[in-house]
Amino acid sequence: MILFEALYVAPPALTAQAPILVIAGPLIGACAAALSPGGRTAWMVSVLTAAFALWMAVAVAGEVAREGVIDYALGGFAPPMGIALRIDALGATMALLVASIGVMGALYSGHALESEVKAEKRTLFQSGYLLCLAGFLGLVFTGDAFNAFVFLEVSSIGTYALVAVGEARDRRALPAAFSYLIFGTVGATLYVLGVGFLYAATGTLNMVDMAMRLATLGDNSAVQAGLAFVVAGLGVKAAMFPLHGWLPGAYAGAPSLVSMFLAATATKAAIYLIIRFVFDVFPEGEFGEVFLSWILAPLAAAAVIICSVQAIFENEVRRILAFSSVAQVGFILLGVSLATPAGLSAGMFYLVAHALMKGALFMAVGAFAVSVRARTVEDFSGIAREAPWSAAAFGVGAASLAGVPLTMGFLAKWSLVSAALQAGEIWIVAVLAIGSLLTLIYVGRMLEVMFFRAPVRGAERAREAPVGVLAPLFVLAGLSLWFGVDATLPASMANASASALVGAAP
Amino acid sequence: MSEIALQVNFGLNIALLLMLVAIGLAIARTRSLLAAILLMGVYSLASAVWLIVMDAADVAFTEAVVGAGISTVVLLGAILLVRAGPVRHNWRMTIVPAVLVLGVGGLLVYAVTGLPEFGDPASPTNAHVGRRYLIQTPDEIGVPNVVTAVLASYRGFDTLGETVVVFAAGIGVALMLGFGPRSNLPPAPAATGDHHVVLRVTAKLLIPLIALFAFYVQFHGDLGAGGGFQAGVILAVAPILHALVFGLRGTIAALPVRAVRSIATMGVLLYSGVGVVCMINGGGFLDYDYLFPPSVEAMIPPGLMGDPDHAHHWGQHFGIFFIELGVLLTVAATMVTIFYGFAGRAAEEPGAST
Amino acid sequence: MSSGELLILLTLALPLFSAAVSYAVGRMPDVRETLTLVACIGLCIITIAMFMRVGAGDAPELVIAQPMSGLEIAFRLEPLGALFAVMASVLWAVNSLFSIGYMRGAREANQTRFYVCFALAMFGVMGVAMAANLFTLFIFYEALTLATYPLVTHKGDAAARRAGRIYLATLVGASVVLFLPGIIGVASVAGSTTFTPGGLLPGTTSVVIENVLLLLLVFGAAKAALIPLHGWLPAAMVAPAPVSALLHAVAVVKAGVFTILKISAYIFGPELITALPAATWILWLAAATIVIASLVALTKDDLKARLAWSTVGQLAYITSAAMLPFASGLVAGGLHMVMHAVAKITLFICAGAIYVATGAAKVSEMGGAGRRMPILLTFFFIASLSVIGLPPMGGMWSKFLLVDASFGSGEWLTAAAMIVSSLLSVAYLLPVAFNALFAPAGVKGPEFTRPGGVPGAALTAAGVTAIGCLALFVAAEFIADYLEPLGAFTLMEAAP
Amino acid sequence: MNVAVTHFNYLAAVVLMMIGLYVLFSTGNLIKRMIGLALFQTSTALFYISLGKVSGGTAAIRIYADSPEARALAAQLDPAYVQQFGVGGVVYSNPLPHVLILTAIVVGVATLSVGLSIAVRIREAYGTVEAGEIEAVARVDAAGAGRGP
Repeated sequence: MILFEALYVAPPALTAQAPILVIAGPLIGACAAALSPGGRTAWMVSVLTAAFALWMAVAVAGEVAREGVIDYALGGFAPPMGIALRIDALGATMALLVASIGVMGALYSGHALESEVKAEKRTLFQSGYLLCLAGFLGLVFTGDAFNAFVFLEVSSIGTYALVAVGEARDRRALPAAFSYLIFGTVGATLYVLGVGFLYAATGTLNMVDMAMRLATLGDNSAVQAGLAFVVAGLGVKAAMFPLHGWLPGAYAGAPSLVSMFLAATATKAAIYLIIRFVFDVFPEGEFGEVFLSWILAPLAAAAVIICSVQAIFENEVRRILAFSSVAQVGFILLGVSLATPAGLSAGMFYLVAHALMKGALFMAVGAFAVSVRARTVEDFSGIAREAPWSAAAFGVGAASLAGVPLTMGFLAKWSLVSAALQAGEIWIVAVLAIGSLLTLIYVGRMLEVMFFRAPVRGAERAREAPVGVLAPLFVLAGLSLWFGVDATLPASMANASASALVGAAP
Repeated sequence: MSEIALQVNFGLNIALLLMLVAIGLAIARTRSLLAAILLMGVYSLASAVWLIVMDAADVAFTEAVVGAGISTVVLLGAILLVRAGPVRHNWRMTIVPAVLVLGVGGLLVYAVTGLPEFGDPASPTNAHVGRRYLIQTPDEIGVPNVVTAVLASYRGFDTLGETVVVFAAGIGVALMLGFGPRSNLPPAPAATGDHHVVLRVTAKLLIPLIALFAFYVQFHGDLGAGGGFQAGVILAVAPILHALVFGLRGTIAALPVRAVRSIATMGVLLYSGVGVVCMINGGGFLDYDYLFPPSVEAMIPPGLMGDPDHAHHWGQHFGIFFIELGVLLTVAATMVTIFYGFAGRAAEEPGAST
Repeated sequence: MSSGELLILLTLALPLFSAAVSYAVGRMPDVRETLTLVACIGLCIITIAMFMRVGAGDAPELVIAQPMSGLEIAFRLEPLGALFAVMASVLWAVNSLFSIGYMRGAREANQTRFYVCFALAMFGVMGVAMAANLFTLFIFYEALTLATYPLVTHKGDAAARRAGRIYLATLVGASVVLFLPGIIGVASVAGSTTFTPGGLLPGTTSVVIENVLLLLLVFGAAKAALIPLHGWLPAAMVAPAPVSALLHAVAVVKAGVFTILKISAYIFGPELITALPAATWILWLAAATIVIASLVALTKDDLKARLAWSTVGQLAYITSAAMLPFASGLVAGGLHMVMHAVAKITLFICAGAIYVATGAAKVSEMGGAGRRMPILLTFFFIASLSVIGLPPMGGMWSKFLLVDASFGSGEWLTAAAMIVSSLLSVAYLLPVAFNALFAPAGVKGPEFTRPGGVPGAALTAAGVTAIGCLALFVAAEFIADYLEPLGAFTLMEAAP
Repeated sequence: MNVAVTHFNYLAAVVLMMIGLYVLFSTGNLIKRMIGLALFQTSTALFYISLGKVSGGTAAIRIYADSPEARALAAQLDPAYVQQFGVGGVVYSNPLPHVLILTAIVVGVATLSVGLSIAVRIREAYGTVEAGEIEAVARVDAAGAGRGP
């Protein structure tokens, strides 16, 4: 965050309003996109809006680096009466991540949609995309438990339809989207229920106020169940094992823009909210510890092992990546479950690393899809000869996923293992090692086929994707590499986030 | 306190809840989709009554309009399009859900024992923020309906999000059903016979009344139960009725798809526009006290329209007015969009498949 | 930039440059191979220059990047690394000469990929040799694995792919599951992974953790092919002979034992190793490896397989040396690394040359081969003597020092295993040369299948290394002196 | 008093939620699933609204204390109770849960319409809305993966 301290990117009047503009910008942009006459205009609106959101997110990050925590009371009513945005280092980091991925996705959508979404749907598609972006950003910034539900739904309702639009390429997108809707809605309802119990116990919806009141309450079954339902509900959205059933189908079926955007942001935003509740809202004490070390950690470990194995036996590239995402969420949550500054910092670092590399991987798959219809691993054989640049970016993302040194994924695994060692949790180290090995197997299989086999697609030949697709792809892949050599920026952000949560600098 | 009155109230509460449970069980048992849908409508109406008993007039209104009204319409439209037969029951599919339900239910019952007693005025819920809204609304917002004050002003940001959710649903349905290759509009209204003349005349009379009622609900919102959501749904009934009686083609000619979508968008824009105007005038987002620049506010005479002194109440009044208008536009237009989506889809011939 | 930094950069850049150029001019084999040789010779010159500077007491350093605190990509030269770099670069040059003869003679496909990967492998080796800390070493160690994978699967048939899978699975698997956690463990207890004279770990953590870390690191360096992680080595025999020579003599296996030597010398330090029970367990395992591998070698009829098993055994010598509770073990280990490399590469070059010339790959087919290829088989004989450890070959000194160090530190088991294994190596190596050179009159020996017989380039290469075996007999003392600083630190500390 | 009586509203809400959840998971018919989901969602409303009920309260629409309605309401209650828990001489129920549930209802109908529209598209693409049959077709799709639908 040190870097941001010196950053004054917007005029003061705008900076003061930046937190809400991060959210309102994409909302208004979504309207503009829906009103635009054609897909091209909508695309430009999308790019400009996402860029504006990123600009404001950087301004917020600068403010947070200088001020520590920003409160923004909406409607001029101080919490708990009104809804307030509350942004600390963790929130600012998440917003930067989401907004950056948003910009990359918007850039990428210019060409990528042409092969995957019908022309007459593109304006509405862009509008839906911006609504999702607004939803995730709102989720990250809000300091109100019920408001979080509203933004959860803003992002979700749009997402369901965006996933289903993938039917143009693969009709399995439809049942996948439906199942996503069912899971997602049950999750959101459980969340509302949990918030209801917490509200019943505290009488407030503001998270800070709630935390203060919970701290003085004794052991109460309503509070315990409230926490459990909040986490379970968010766990569905975060694809926390075993609540991840919706994810593989949805990621596999959605248009690659949506897969990429969801993989990089959707689960991350939900994980963020889980972290918020567990560390900021839940009262300190036995319940939280039991939850972290007896529920969260074993489930995360199971996700790492089981879903990596599932990825190994999967035959479709998108589904491999999807199962891998569930496993990687396990990695992140293992870091979080340590509950130490180092563990949280490692978890956050891993979260950023995973967003970048999974984003690159899904984007690269989309780049191939521009010219060939390829699903299974075999369909991708020899694609590196026909589309070398996309394949190279895929390779970088895959290397980062596998944790090859000099990529961000390596440093992420490194810091996770160090954190686990510091905390003395040897079994977590073992799980991480086995998980990494399993990751290597499925990553290696994809890379071997892509780089060392001869093409088998017959007459259909892959072409290199246009520059509009390659540019954002290279940015994401390049960041995975750059942060693998110099991780000062993400590491300092992760550290700041961790100390915002547990108070001590790691 | 008069125990009898309270007991009658409580007895009514219990009776209605038992009725709801009975309807729920019936929904679970029935194999007919149509019966299930109609039972859902009944369920919504019954719960609307229960909500009145619970003093939640606004919610009751919404539940009646949304739950019993538009949800039923959408569900009926859906079964018309999917032509599903009776629901098949599979015994193997009952054990896992039963275990799941018992587990979650058990946890919930455990949790419920930790809640304060029903109706307790001193419970945290009723004593903390909820009570402060009741005390501060006359001074800070100045509208009689506290629910409207909370909805539109204190938690106006939530309501913006909610409006966006509706807007997103409209986009979702349009993306899915839109007017794609499978849509074919029903034949022109000439096909309908003369024996519908009563229907048509009644409809022609009803449509303006519906619109009028919608606007009443809209503008009465800060005085009594009602507001943008309810009014929006009611307003949407007017074109829906028109389409049902005179044919979809005619309705779409009068109210084109693109126009409806634009209106939905305008609603969200109006809502967030109010927020932006407040920001430009130096306040926070949606801080209606800054809706008018000070120069304008100074021109408002004290005591206008019965409001004794607080000039800045006018900011709140107009803020709420505009955002409720935004909600009305978005909700009404989205409901019409959804209706267009389902109604414009050609029902498949039985037996035909892709 | 100081001249030391420049030297390090050049050492890394030259193989990379060679890889790039080979790729660029892949369609012109003559240009490609000439440039490869030029690069090899250039690298030899640079590494020898570095070797001299280190000998003069200088220690060139270079820090490339610091991704996170405690994690640096940095290089620093010390005697063992300088020796390894010189050895690898000289043998690369020799091996390149042989490759040209072999690849052309055997008409292999995908030759450009072969040269590119070869150069990349050397890039990895140079990085391993000069790494200033475990993290940097790890990066280049893995780069080496990946660069050699296409070489192992060069033939591209099912057997090659299967071997490649075993190769990758064992090496990368061990790295990820054992080596990396070990490195991270070192980093988290010591705060860094820098190679420190006298050892990084002493005084930082408990004995249990030290034992665990030692086991993780030694087994993690699976390139050292200690049983039970040896399987990849015989499997990788499907590769063309120059690759086998590279794998077994120069790059891969030597990188493994080099890593173990470095860990012993600079992470644990001889003193700490002395105190750890895990070191003793590894010694026992190494002794078992030595004997078992020699016995298996006896049963193999395929010459390359026999040599591969021999390598497994000889590597365990060096692992033992690193674990010996006596500082001179390190010197002996370093010495043996060089001696074995030079001898083994000779053997592989000879085996490859025989294959190219006659198509014979089995020991049983080679009786009387010396009639047509007397010089080549003489070179084979010389190298065999060196592997066995007989004078006047370089291999004698290192074996002598190793056995001496084992006795000196009371490790009778190790000493006995080494002696037994030497006897066994007489049994599995000498008959090959004898049967070929002094076959009974009736045996005709394999026919040439290639016009011109043994390729000249291959013969020259074998000659150079065979003479090297002889020369090392004389140069052994110089090398031992050069490596003296490895043990000196502890000896000085231990003296008062 | 017995918990079953004092917490009756909450228990009834729980039972209804569980009925909804059961309907959702025990059927393969997508439309019926949406009905179960809607039941599950709307039942949370019962829970929230019950939380906000105040004994002897009235809807939170301001009534002036000297009006006849207010006097009629207050007459039913103990003056001390009104004094302690009333606002301006009238006891109101808590308005906040009402606002939250208004939001939840609207979200519910949004979900319902998107879900049903996806179900309609599924019917068009697969010829059925039974989950089991859809899965069977999807398996065939996966087996023919790569050659496209």
